[in-house]
Amino acid sequence: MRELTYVEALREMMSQEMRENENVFLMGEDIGVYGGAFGVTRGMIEEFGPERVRNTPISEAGITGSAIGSALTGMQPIVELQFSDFITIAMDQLANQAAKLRYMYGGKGNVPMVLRTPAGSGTGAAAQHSQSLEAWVAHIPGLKVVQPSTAYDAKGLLKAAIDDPNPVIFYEHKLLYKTSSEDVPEEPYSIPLGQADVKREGEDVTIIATTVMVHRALEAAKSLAEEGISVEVIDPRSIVPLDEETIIQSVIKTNRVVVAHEAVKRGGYGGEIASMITESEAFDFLDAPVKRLGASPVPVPYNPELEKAMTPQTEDLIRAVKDTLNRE
Amino acid sequence: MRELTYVEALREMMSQEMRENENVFLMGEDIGVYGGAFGVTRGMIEEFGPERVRNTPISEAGITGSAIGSALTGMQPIVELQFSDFITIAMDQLANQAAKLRYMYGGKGNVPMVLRTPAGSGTGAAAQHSQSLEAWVAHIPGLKVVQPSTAYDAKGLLKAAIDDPNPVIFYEHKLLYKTSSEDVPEEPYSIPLGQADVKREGEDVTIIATTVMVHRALEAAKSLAEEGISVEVIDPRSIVPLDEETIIQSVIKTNRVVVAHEAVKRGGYGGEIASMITESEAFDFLDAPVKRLGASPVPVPYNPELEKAMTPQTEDLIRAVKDTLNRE
Amino acid sequence: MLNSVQLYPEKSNDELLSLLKEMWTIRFFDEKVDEFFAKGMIHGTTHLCVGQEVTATGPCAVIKEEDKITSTHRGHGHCIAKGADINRMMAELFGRSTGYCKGKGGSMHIADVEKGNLGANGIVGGGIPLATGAALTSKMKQKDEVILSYFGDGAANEGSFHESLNIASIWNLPVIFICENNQYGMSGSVKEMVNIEHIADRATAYGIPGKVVDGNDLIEVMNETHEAVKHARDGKGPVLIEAKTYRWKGHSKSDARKYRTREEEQAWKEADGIKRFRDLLISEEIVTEEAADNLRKEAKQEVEDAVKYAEDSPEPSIDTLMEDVYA
Amino acid sequence: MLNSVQLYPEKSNDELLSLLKEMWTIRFFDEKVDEFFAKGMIHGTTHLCVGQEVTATGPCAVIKEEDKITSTHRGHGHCIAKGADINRMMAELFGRSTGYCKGKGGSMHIADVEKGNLGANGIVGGGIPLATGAALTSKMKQKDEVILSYFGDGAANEGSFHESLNIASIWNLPVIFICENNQYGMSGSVKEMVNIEHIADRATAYGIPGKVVDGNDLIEVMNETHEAVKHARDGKGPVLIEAKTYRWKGHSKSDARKYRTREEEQAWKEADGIKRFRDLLISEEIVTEEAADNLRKEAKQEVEDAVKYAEDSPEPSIDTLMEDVYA
Ligand SMILES: Cc1ncc(C[n+]2csc(CCOP(=O)(O)OP(=O)(O)O)c2C)c(N)n1
Ligand SMILES: Cc1ncc(C[n+]2csc(CCOP(=O)(O)OP(=O)(O)O)c2C)c(N)n1
Ligand SMILES: [Mg+2]
Ligand SMILES: [Mg+2]
Repeated sequence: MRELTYVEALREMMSQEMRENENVFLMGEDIGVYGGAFGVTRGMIEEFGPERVRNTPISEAGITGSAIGSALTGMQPIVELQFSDFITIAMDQLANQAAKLRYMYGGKGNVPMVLRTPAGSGTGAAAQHSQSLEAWVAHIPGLKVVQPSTAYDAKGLLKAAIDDPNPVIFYEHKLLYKTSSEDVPEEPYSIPLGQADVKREGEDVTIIATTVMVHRALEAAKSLAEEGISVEVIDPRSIVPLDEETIIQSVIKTNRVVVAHEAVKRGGYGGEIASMITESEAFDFLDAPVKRLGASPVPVPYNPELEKAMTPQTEDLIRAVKDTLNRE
Repeated sequence: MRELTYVEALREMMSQEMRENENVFLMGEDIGVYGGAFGVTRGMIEEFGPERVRNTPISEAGITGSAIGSALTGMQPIVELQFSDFITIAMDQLANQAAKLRYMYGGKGNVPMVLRTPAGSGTGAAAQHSQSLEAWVAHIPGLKVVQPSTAYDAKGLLKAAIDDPNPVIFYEHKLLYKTSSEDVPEEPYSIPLGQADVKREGEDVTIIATTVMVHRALEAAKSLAEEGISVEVIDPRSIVPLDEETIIQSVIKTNRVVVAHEAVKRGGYGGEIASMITESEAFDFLDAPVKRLGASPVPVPYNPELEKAMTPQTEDLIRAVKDTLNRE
Repeated sequence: MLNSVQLYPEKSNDELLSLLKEMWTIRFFDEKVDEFFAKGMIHGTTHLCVGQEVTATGPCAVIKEEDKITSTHRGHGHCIAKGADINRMMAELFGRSTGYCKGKGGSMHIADVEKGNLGANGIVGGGIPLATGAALTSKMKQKDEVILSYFGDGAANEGSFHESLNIASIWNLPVIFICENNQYGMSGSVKEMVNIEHIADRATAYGIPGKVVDGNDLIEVMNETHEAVKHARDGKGPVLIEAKTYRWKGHSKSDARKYRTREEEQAWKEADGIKRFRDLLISEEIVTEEAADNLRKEAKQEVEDAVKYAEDSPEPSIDTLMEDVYA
Repeated sequence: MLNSVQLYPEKSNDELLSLLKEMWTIRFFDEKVDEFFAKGMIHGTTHLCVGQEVTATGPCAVIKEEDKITSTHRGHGHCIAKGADINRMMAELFGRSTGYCKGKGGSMHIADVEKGNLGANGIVGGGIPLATGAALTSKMKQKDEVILSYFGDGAANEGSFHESLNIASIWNLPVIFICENNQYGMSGSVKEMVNIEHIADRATAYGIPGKVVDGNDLIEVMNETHEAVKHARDGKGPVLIEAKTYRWKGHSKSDARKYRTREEEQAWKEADGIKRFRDLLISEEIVTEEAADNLRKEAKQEVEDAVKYAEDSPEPSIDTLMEDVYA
């Protein structure tokens, strides 16, 4: 039993890769002696030096674009964007360059980079520092999108992301940084992208939840179990590629499904997952419409109670499961 | 009968507003003597002069941000972004500033601006000049999103967008610029945002289609009518706000629905619309799963045949309708 | 009025005293906020401008009420200097319904649009285009208003800085770009992040005047801003002013300040602009030591009152969640 | 070898002749493309560099094969100068499977990554960060490679320009930023869009050398680039070169060129850099008029052959649609 926090797992994986592979290096704002806004890279500049742990100016488009250029020419950069809201500044480089270069060039060149960035609300950072915009990047062919929910997954998925020859957007979650997994192997291990994890098995309803919602779903499942309702919790772990098969099989088993994410419901990736289920062979097994949970259509408010009210909480998941069960 | 092209309708509406309302002005790259990349503003600088038809440097973030700042202080700018793919460069200003200022400020201030921009493929402009990224902006609370499919709608929706006190992203379509409506009134008229248009009534299947897909849906409907299949075609016209009621009522009537857009299917707004239908009271009336059509998950290719193959065409719509009918 | 130095625009003794008091208010306000954060009494994050009071107070003191500013994540000082009510500011930090943003914005989003504070901004460099646009309004509506756009040294490396300065310069807009160069971004030192000595030299790239000022010298800051404002109001376009200053505290909460030395901090503290201005007013016999102390105490008391106001204010109702998204 | 002028690096007569021929190839290639577009024989859009051959050929002639370039939407010249096969280029414009991008990219996306052309770019300013990153690779892997980053005068107003030049300067990266100032963006004249005379003066903002060159003078372009490349290869960091040039044709298809006069166009055509270099070679007796004419004809013929190659090439199979998205 080797307990590690999410932050430690990320740091360990990056360090291990950097020891093994000299092409891997880090770029980002304040990732040097400061250790990054959330301390993920703390201590790394001491081990790897400022050439490989590159403190950058506050230039999100320039940093991201430089990383892409370096990836295209043989490096494997890991970029840290301090808050995922700032991806807005780098979207041309991500969506128009990184995602498309290989295709536009007819299959020549590739961009083996990882862009790590924390998303999510719950810290009082308000509207410009709390968004979950994974739906944007998931909509862009050429990008892969990963959302680890545990320290264990974070380590394994980060290895897969670094090893992947394509641009991978790696969403971390501020509320998860200090959470830990109890058994994180020291040796590097890879969790293939596109392989969902059944975080809890159940019979009556499937909850498909991403990142922080996985934990709320597990809490909801625990509480519902006391009422005799058996909930299966599936964490896709990566939304591109998406493990459709695991989801579909679960729905065929349970016949009811709730899709939950922290992102705004309107236009969130839950719509994709819900529609995919409906379009699949699982449709005929559905005893209730697929229910989506996501944030209210407002910018993230500062006040903690408002902030909480905006985002699905455990009780909302419990209610959604019951709604789904009460529907025939 | 006053026939006007989509381009002419847009130009007429902007000109009429500018004559009436001195706060309204235009900003954009090459909108002056060049008349804009697609000729929409042709002749306007001659009438309104360079102060109100502002040719800008190639600085999408700066232009958009300046427009927002001017809107916040009393102007009503209409920004033209030459290709909607370049919205990637302005996303911070749109999503983090324009969309959120009012909310962050507790209801003070507002941003009455319109950002007009052409989307879509079909012109051989390839991967960086052909995207349909409306799903991104539709996901952001605080923005409104309009997608006119005809000259008539373009004029009326543009008036509503200009008059709206909020930031409105107004998607035009390159392939529609030269299409015309037969009866476009000269006097200004407004089509409320959030009011879908039933472009064709039918009984057997509903197609919900946006922008260029509306025309393909109408063609499909015509062809299917010959086979005795009656198709209703609904054009939401704005996806935020979305006229859920009209859609739901149609589905309750037809029991079968196809949602079609040009944007990449994965993560496209079709998932939102399909899920909304499934979550509504229409669920119990559905005789088949909601079927979505969207582009293949690839960057837009240059070769015309590949480009066409990527995007749903009339035949794909016909096939989708039939699939939906053959499903019990 | 000052005798030993020339100040533009001239200020009466009362006005000079109120500038001194204002700087103390800014300092005490942020020190109080610091205390609350340390105690975990305030949610979220904040960025304190202790040490940067002069660059907040000086520029705002030379503009008219109808002129406007855009501010930054480190914006409490700008906000106070533009005339905000510290009760409502503190209430906002407490997330209360009486706060400037009804509790929806917090430290990084305080704005007072009607009064001409177009808002703090959580996006580094995010406010620069907004200021440019506000200046465009002033020009197009012939309002004769000038906009001050505050941003940091770090922000000067964002594309938005470049695009905005270019736009403002070609359109001759009445906007003063004020770079508060406090030597660091979050941790990145300006020496590491910029290859020139003065950010003001970037003005060359846009064909506009660039000025370097001592950000601890209120007189110099006011005089240079005054001149820049005059330039802008005369239709001669934007000016870039770089004020050399220092944030005494860490970047935000939990900053071990490993990227700089305690000696460097000490040296800057000794150059304290508030003390300098206070000493000037005493030496000019505009105020006695004692009267100055009283002023200082008043400022401190007002901050305490603001805390009380905030604490007594109600939390926003959950029903307000969905309000204020659209106008 | 040239006698009347000093050229760095020195080039043999054969090499000089091949530079002349290359410029003709570029011109004829783009004139041919123009013709096809006018006839509607090619899909999509294109941006011709007729008149800008010197700025394509010159810089690429002073770098090594393993050095790299990033190009722009107006990139056929750069591509040819970096050694591309015009058959495969023309095939790409025809959307054929034998094209550089198998018909998926078209005019705006031709690349030859292995050969060091990191690609044209449809996004104005989009390639500048990529070049910066490629230079970072060179530095980190100690490859001794230099990257040329081409972009236009219009692109110099994008945030990506600013951020990249700053990054390259603070990290001392071996990248030469080459601004082809052809006086206009699509229609916006540099005089209207920039408030300074020379874009090269923006180098000041990053503490790097900035050079203005006559973009119709191959010798000057080569010499200055050579010096810049040396500077970069010596680890002294980036250089910004601005070459004054002109695009003879409209921006892309259907450009009425209302934003400029026919006289201005004529004046620039008279300064034609190809003719100037040809005349120099003749006056130096490196080539006779007749031999020059033959070279010219050869270039023209090769373009015709490229057309033939393209026309004879197959369309890509529809099955390739889904290929090449992910590696
Ligand atoms: C676009 C963006 N990038 C990064 C951040 C995170 N961040 C907040 S403040 C800050 C440092 C800003 O430095 P500077 O502009 O010098 O202002 P200062 O904090 O020194 O006042 C950073 C990196 C942000 N808020 N926005
Ligand atoms: C980000 C972006 N904005 C706008 C355009 C449309 N556009 C294509 S080329 C061009 C002009 C570019 O001017 P310049 O950089 O001077 O290059 P030139 O065309 O003169 O070679 C414009 C506005 C684009 N492709 N990308
Ligand atoms: Mg700073
Ligand atoms: Mg140009």
